[in-house]
Amino acid sequence: MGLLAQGIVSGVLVGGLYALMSLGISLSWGALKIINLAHFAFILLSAYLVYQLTVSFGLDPLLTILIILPLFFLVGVLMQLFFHLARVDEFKSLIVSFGLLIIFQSLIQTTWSADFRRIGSALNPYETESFFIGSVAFPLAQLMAFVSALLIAGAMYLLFTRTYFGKAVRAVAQDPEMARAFGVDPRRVAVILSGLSTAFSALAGVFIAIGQTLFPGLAVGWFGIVFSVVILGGLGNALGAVVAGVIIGVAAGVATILWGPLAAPLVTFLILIGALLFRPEGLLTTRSVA
Amino acid sequence: MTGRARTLIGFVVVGTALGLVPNLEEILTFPRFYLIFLFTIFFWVAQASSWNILTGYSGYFSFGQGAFYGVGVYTASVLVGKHGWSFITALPIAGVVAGATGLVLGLVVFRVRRLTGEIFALTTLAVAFVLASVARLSPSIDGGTGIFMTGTAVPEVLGEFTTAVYRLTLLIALVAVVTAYLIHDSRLGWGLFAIRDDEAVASGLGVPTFRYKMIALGANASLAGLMGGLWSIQLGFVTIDDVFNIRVPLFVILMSVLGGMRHWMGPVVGAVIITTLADRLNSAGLADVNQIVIGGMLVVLALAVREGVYVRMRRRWGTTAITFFGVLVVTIVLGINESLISDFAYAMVATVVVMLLPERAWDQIRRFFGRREPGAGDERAEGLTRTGS
Amino acid sequence: MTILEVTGARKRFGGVVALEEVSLSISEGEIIGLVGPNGSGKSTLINLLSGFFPADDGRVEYKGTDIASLPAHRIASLGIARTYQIPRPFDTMTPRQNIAVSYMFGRQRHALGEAMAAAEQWLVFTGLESVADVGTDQLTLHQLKFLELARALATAPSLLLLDEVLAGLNPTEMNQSMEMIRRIHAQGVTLLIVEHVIRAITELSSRIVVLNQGLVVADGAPEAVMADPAVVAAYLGEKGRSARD
Amino acid sequence: MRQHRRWSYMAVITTLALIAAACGDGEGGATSTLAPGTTGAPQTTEAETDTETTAATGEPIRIGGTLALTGVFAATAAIHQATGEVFVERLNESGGLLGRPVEWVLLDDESTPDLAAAAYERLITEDEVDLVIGPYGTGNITAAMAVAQRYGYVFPHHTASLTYAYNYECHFSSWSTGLHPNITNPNLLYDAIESSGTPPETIGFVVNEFPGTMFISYGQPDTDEGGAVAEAEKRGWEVVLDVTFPIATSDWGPIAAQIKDADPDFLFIAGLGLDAPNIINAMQTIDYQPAGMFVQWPAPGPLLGTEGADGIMSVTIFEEHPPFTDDPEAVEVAADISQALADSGVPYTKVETQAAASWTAWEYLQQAAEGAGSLDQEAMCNWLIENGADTLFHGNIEFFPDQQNYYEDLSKIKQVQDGDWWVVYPSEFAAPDRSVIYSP
Repeated sequence: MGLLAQGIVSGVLVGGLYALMSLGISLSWGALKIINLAHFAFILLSAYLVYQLTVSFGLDPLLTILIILPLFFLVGVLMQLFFHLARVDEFKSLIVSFGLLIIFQSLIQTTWSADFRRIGSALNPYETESFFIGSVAFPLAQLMAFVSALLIAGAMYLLFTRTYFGKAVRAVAQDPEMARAFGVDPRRVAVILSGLSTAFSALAGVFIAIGQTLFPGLAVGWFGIVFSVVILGGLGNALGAVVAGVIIGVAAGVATILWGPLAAPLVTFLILIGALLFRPEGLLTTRSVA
Repeated sequence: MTGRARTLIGFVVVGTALGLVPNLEEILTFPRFYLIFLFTIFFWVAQASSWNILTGYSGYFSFGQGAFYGVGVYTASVLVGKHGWSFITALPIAGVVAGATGLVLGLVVFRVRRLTGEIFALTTLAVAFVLASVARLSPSIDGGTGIFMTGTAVPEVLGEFTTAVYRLTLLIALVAVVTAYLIHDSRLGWGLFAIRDDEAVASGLGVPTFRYKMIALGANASLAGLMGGLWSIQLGFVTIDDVFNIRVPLFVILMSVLGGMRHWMGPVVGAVIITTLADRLNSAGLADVNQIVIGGMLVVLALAVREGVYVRMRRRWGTTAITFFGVLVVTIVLGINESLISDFAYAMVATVVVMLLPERAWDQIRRFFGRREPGAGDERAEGLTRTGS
Repeated sequence: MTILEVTGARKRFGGVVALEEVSLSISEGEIIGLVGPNGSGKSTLINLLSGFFPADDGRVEYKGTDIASLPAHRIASLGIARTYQIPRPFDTMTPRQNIAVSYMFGRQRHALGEAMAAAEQWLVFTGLESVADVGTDQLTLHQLKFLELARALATAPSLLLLDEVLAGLNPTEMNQSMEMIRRIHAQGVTLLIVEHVIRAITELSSRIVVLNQGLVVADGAPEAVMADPAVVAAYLGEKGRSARD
Repeated sequence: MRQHRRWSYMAVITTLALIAAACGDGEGGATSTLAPGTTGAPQTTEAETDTETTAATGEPIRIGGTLALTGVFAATAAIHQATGEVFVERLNESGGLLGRPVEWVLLDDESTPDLAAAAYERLITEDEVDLVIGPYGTGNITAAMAVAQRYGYVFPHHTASLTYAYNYECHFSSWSTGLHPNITNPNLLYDAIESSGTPPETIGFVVNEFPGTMFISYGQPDTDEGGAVAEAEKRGWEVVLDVTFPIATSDWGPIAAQIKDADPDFLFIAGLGLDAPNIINAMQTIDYQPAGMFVQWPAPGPLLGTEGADGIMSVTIFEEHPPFTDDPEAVEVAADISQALADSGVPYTKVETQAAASWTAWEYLQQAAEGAGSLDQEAMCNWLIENGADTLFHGNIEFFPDQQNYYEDLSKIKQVQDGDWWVVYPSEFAAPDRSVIYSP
């Protein structure tokens, strides 16, 4: 029983990380109509930067957020401007951003070598910290990832539903021309949104750096999970992404406990297919954008 | 109609010519690697062309290529590697099983109206993951130990290993391209184009959308699986993670987009370009640069050539031919490279560069030669116009 | 003789009732004007007749066969064609190719080569020769609506459903279009025309059917129907609305 | 349209850049003499000057091979690249091979078997290299070996894990695990554990679903003989946990939970690369530390930085401490390799199994050529089978044709103690006053 509980808890928490990794892609896809594979590179790049900052300057991994997030917001802004100049549509974006992904990956390998990089326990106070409720452990790093995912999702929800900017985003997502007619500058909206989503990916990178060992090939392994979360949650739906992340995390966790780790991917993707067949618009019917 | 006859004859000629290459090996004394290089291209031509039948023609964007390829690889591997079937009997079965997989998938997804666009794309992606997990779980398929295909016997009549693989890949590639071509210039093809543009309207005009989509998916899956089954002996040691990964689906997309998805020749051109570049850059020992340049090419070509390289080549076929063969001859005569493939790569790169020259530069060139060719505006229309019109 | 017999057709989307209970009979050679305020169910009826979705209930008999649950392409092959209020051309194809496609499929199958040649006659009929081989994005709304007509005609229909072909046209274009519709009718095609422009509809139609909130509120000769108090009631709102926009 | 044109210009520029890049292959391998790929230009030039200033004269001998310079295996492949570079460099300094300078034509196989196969075809038939050396990674080695066999090339290779499958009469594995590592490796470990005095009563297995680790854990697929699990049962140890996980596992929490739940006296991690650090971390976070742990083929670096990894065991062939460092040449070579690793930006630069196996493979090639006195593949192959090889890190190696050219299992057991790896068993190879630390 305690075993199952632990499986569920770690599933829920890791779901937070999945959500965090998926937010950026989900938003840019749902709201900007750009399937941006480069986000995988941003997550990885941010993780490597966190590693570097921590190792070279002995910074607390969490403190690096202060540098990482603004930096990647800027990256996102620039990238959106580039996409805008290049008139990248939803379809082309897949190829273009895949090109960018390859480029970033090789740059990472040339910079940090192909070998494994890890923030040693000495510099990483969060690596294995966790607190307990009964016999069930709540790993600190994962918990932080989960909470920040929740906070971001909540913030995005409020942003989209309560603020003028949010309405502008919806308007742009539905019909840029109409939005322009109502005095919304689609490009500005897009640029800000792209900055945000890139920053979210970067944040995911921070927690990856804290919890995992880095190597250039890491990013490709995320495709399956992240796309499952994005679709399950509904394009551009931040809250949906969190729910989806948790569902997938828990499903995989429970499957691992009951039928062994090999069953986990099967269960995950069967859930995805089921969701695609019966709720293609995502779990939460209210699609916040798109 | 005569146009079609000519094209079909063209296929026969090209096919026989390529088919004879191994026989010329002794006479021309070219390195055996040329055969491997060519059949690698054939592999990708078949994959990209078959993918384009579904995605390029009907507009249903599929990540399923990896799944169909994987089913093909594993069908052949299990039959040959685990049950000792003869490879040549297992091969067609690989195609059939993959095709069946495609049709089952189609029965489900094409019945769900909302399942279009990216949702369809990701369903197909998920299917690949599920199949991989199934292969993991079931020892009768793989169960993680992998399957050895090294030393698989190929029929004597096809020659020794490399030659046999060459001839088979060529055959399958031809089948794929001819299929793509015949569909392209038929009611089926036009029905698919109509579906791509506006499925509702198409069915309103009498296009049997469901059946046509099933046919396209079936053709795509079985061709992909057939080539997959063949490729299992090239892999030598078949493992889940080498087979069911993102490589095949991504590369067919890149190749088709690069070459152009509206015309049956597009994927062929794309496959040739990307395979050659990857091979030559790698052989230059520039592992990282290789990746970066490929990435850069993708970005820039995707942005610069809206309709795909092939459409421009078709518009400027004269220039294309002159540049390509010009550079080819020059490099060969001057003996710049040790390898014919490098000469080929140079010629190809030069051609692509010329294709990329912006319209304004073109007009000047034309004015210089005092020739009139269609202007910039026609490119789109040109992209639309197909044989028959 | 009757070509189309709709009896007790119902359609609801979720809670919303689109067609309450519609019965309607069309005989060969008629031009039926189908009018009614927005949301009265005109477009729903057209979609239902052309097989975009099946009826929840009721029969739709076309030349004696029940087509209520047939898929769109089967209905097309039986000889019912339609146009769209907002033109929906195949936009990676030229007008010629658009027409060729519908000729290829449509009522009976034709080969590709044949179709390309046959397209010419419809291009001429609708006067689109000049733009036959350009991208559809270079056509005016007027031309696009004619392309809709050409494409529908190329399927050789015996019943043609026209969804607001006149909307958004200037007077001259409108007259051309009405002329076109008469010529189509002259070829022996039965027409069901959904239209807001009352002048045009009364001029064209041999009979007018008025829908309101999914119900047939009037059915008869144009003058009689337009005088019908129920119709006036239904229409005043409509008039006011069209005055505002 | 303007945008469009701008992109077109950019396209032209990149494509030209591409040509520049592609030009490299004009002289085929010659430009990639030593260190192409990740280590970049500096090494290359340096290397070239070396080949010039060497005593060796005449047409260079070209040795072809691929490595996973990019892709999933790239991390470990980097070690093999650095080792190969050092070997070739030292060989050329000491007069080359058969008096001729040596060039290493190294291609990237992108960690993909079919690319590896194609690359070897290319090396043999187009670049017409004189000798070949194996790539890294079981799948790639298997694919490459098929090619070498087709052309009758002597095929020395390191780190191919599926010993039972290699029956090419001219393949020579430098990873001296013997033909039956699925039996000898576990038993070596189990002896080591028992040498500590208190054998475990229960043992748990977490197995990466990777062919090599499956082979070690469950034995040969068709015969199912041997395997760590069966061997443990033979010793009367109760197997309380037997979990197989997919190679791409992203959430280790549940697996750790299962381990904690089963609480074995000893945990056998049949994993590679990062599996061990990941599992240990997950166990740490749920506050669990097994009494003893073993991991089959870990990446050595990350484990040392990992909290809770202390006491974990693994197999090795060479570690940088006595008695292995009694031979001054071994020390010197190890130093060179470490330097090369450092130069190529690899964080963990200690020489151990991977580098040692890599070095030995090169030695096979060199000794075969010198022994046969020619580059005739058949002669080289026969010479090796008849005379075996005298290696720096493995000592004398013989190749038993009746054992598919394998020798005995020369593995040793190493253990992380005080934050570093030490060989602890068998005792004659153990580091000074080091022994197995294990108490259930």
